[in-house]
Amino acid sequence: MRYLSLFSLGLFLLFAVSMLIPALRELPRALDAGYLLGVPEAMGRAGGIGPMLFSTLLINGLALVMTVGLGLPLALFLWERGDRVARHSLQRAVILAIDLLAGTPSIVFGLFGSIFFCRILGLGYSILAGAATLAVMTLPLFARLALDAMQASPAAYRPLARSLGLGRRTTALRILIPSVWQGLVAAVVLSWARATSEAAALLFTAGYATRWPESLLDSGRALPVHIFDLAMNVSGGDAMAQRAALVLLVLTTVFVVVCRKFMQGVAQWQIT
Amino acid sequence: MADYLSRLSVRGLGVHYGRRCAVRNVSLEFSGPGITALVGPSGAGKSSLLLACAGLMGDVPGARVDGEVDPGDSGVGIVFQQPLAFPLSIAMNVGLALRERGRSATDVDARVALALQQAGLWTEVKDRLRESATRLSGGQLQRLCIARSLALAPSFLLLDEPCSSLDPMSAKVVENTLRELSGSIHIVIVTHNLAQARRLSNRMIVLWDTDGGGSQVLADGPTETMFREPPHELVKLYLDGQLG
Amino acid sequence: MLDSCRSFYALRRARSPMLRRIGFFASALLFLGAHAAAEPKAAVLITGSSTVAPLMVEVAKAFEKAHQGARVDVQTGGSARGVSDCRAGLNQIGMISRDPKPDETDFRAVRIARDGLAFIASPDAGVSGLTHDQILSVYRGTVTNWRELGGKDLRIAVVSKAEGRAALELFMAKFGIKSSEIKAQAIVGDEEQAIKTVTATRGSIAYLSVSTVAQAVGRGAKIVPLSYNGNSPTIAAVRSGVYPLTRFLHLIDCGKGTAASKAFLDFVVAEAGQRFIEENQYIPL
Amino acid sequence: MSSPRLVNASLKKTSTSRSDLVYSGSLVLAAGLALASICAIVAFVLIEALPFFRAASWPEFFFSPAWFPGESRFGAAALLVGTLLVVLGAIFVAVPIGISAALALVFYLPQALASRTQAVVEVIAGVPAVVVGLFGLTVVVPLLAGVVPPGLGLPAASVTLGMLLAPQLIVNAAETFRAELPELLRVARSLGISRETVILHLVLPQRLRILIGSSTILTGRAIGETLAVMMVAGNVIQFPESIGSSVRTLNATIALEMPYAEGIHRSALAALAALTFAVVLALRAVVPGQARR
Repeated sequence: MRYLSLFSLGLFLLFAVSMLIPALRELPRALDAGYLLGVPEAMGRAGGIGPMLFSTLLINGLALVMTVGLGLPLALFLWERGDRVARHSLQRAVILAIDLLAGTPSIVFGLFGSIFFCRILGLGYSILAGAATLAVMTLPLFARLALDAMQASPAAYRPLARSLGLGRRTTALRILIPSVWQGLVAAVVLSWARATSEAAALLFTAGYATRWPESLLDSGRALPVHIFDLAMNVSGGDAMAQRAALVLLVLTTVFVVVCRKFMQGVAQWQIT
Repeated sequence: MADYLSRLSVRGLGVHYGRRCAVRNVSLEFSGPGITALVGPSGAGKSSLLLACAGLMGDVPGARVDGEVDPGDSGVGIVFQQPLAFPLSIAMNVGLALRERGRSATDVDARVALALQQAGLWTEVKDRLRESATRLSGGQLQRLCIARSLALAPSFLLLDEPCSSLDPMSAKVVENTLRELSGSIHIVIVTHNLAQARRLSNRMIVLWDTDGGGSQVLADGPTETMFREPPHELVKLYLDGQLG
Repeated sequence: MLDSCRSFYALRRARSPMLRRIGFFASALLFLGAHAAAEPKAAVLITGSSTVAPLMVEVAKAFEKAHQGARVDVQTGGSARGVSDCRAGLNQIGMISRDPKPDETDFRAVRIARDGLAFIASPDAGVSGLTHDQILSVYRGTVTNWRELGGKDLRIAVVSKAEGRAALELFMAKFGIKSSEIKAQAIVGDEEQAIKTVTATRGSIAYLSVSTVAQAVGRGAKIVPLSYNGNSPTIAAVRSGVYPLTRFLHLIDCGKGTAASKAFLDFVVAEAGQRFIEENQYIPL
Repeated sequence: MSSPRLVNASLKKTSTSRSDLVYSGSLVLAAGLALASICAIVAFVLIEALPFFRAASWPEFFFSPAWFPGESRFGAAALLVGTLLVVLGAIFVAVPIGISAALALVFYLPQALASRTQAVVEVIAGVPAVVVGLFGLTVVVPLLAGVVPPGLGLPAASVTLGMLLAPQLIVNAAETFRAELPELLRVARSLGISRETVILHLVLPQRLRILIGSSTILTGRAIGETLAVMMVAGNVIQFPESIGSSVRTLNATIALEMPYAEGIHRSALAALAALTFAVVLALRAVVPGQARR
């Protein structure tokens, strides 16, 4: 058991690291200010990825706020009904819809976004439309992971809180969330990872523009879209695609570390 | 604590889990300071009766309650068998309910200190109130749960086998705490430890499911007379430790 | 908006610090969004084929430099989208990487660059050129081993393109074959995927655009460009018209364009634009 | 510490306070908005697919393997089989490796190393699908080409997709195993139970139920993932004869053809997306314990 599990962890890490070798090889050239802030030239084969990095931060930051802003209440809403989830038809419908969405190809989200957010809501090719589309795409994943985390918290909290006459708000915010903050951190991080690695959904919503976006209604090419374009449409773009992918990974790593520290601090602060 | 004679009356209480009837047509009165021991064979619905008295049956899936539990306007606190701390600090564990009711910080701190004193935990934790409560020992945790209920100044405190998961030393401390509290509030304690019941309680109620149709009150009276002249054959055997 | 105010109000009143911080951050962003709504929209919007898009981004940049204040946004979505957006007036200019179909007469198709259909094979096949009929028999699955074409004894892995792609349509037109008749071992979408699939698969053959092949060979990719009936697929051959399998990349104008979009069309076709196309390794007119 | 005279009535449990009402109000609103956005997408797919469903012949759609939109022949059977095979293959790769890696993370690695490794795994979850696809095409396919010619096909797709799903499964499983673990280990040590028994008899049976429940989101992701699969699966429209032959999934078809689809072809692709929903529903029905969680 011990050797089998350690072996599979090792196998996975070996696969993952060898997958990243081409990107890691670009490390010296990637962490250079000219590249990180510069504007791309020759179809991305030269120059920097400044605008893409900025667009990615804007799109994913906004998307995460919307995902957590809507996903956490949705998970709490499902958790409130607790053990009656199985019977309560509305909750079962919600969980069903969540699973359906998880199975939908991201290109369908891109099309939905381009019609609903870009055309009907009139946002056009814009950062906001891209962020909204990403939010709708990662919402099911986040809500589901948050709900799983909440259901892993001790079941006895609920009658205990009721016996002390605690309201639903206090029970949820001051007891439930602090007791499962690790699961919630994992949910936030996985949702961020899913969103930041998404290209197809943004291609039709946030768009392809490589200039610095001046406002949330400007089109901005996100990093994954840039990576996809370099790898798929630009001949000789592989090396630059891997370099951009490395920057994206560094971005995700920074986010993971910050998220853990932030949540640890909050949890510590929360219990006093 | 309670400055006038509060009364918790139970009239014709029935608790049903689906088709099975746990408690059938129980009527009881609890009033004034003192300790009542609720005993009977395991599975006789003692915990269901306790939960019903605390008004928590709504939470239990598939449970149906009829009859009436009237606590008047006095508070009923309950301490569950498995001691469980909120993932909060010691002070916050005890004071959360009060803070939610919008009491001022100083008022809450005073009440928390008072509750911890009454639960006999104050001396051990008074300089680490900000620490997480999950690091307390078994006995301390149980007394924290008691303090948590006491913070709401209930007139009745129901405890479901409070010492079952404690070492003898901690059990003794909890028993002394309960004995002191019984001077001001009414305590109902569910227990299998007959020696403990004899030591602590001044009144004993024996709950028994004689005909399989749900438990009823087999005997109810002062503890000493219950031990010296058991009013019922089953009670005599039970108290001698042969049954249940 | 009502909901975000209500939830913001609830969050702000929520005494728990974490949610209050998220509420504050959300409202700041919404405020930023509203303030930014006043920005002017792009003057010229170009949408369409993802093969042409990278080139158009560079040409657009050159155009913006040449015409201060002009603003050109390039979006992808495929040739079909270029046409549908154009007809619906959602863009000023559409991009298609194919010749217009006979029934497509409701828009003006402007040729901006040439391209051709090139065949490539993996080096271990041992073949440097094929005839029209040989290619046809390979793609029909009647010939399955390179040995029958004078190459090594190796099973042929036929790589074809997905439905709707310009290269497939050109291939079907020039070889008079229906897509259901093609017996392929692998189907790819974009150009670079074709290159990578051939380098990764032993004994494979594929067709794609001449400029992609020229650039890939220039970079030293492990592929062998096959001559078609003796004509080798080079940029010079296509430009001079010697290479038979050619097509044009087009920008289409549905008459809903602005003055700026007309200027852009002229810029692309003019000397400066063509030089730019050549610099980015596409084949000028 | 003078003991104040406590009047009982003032501390009686108040009914749901105002802040509770605001809280549950905003809860219902946010949940409603989230639900509306989720249903909007499901509705979008069905509306787009409607023209095709009205015009197409159902038997051809479900049973004929010939998908040639150019000749308006829309048989999705081979695509359906392709999706099912790739998803099952990916799960066959991801679940064993994922679960046992999570066990290693929670039980066999020292705490400090475990949390750092889990952070690495969480970062790997963020690797763009293009990079995984490129790796699949440039390394996995040539490796498998020797074993299962021609390399591109079901095995390559299963391995690549499996490795794309593994990070999320590992983190999810590790979090689920870690819940209420300290007490479990304390009890086990006090009874002298070995770590293996704790895993096999205490942790896995109970936690597996939760994992199965959330596994549908994993299978959903497996079905939803398009790009990486499209690059290594070969995408030939056929009922696969051998284990190594090329397959095409529903989503690869959508991704490959959507940019170039017009009119009825585009609506047919939306019908494929609707078919993906059906596959998700079917897998959900197969997975036990989902409804009763």
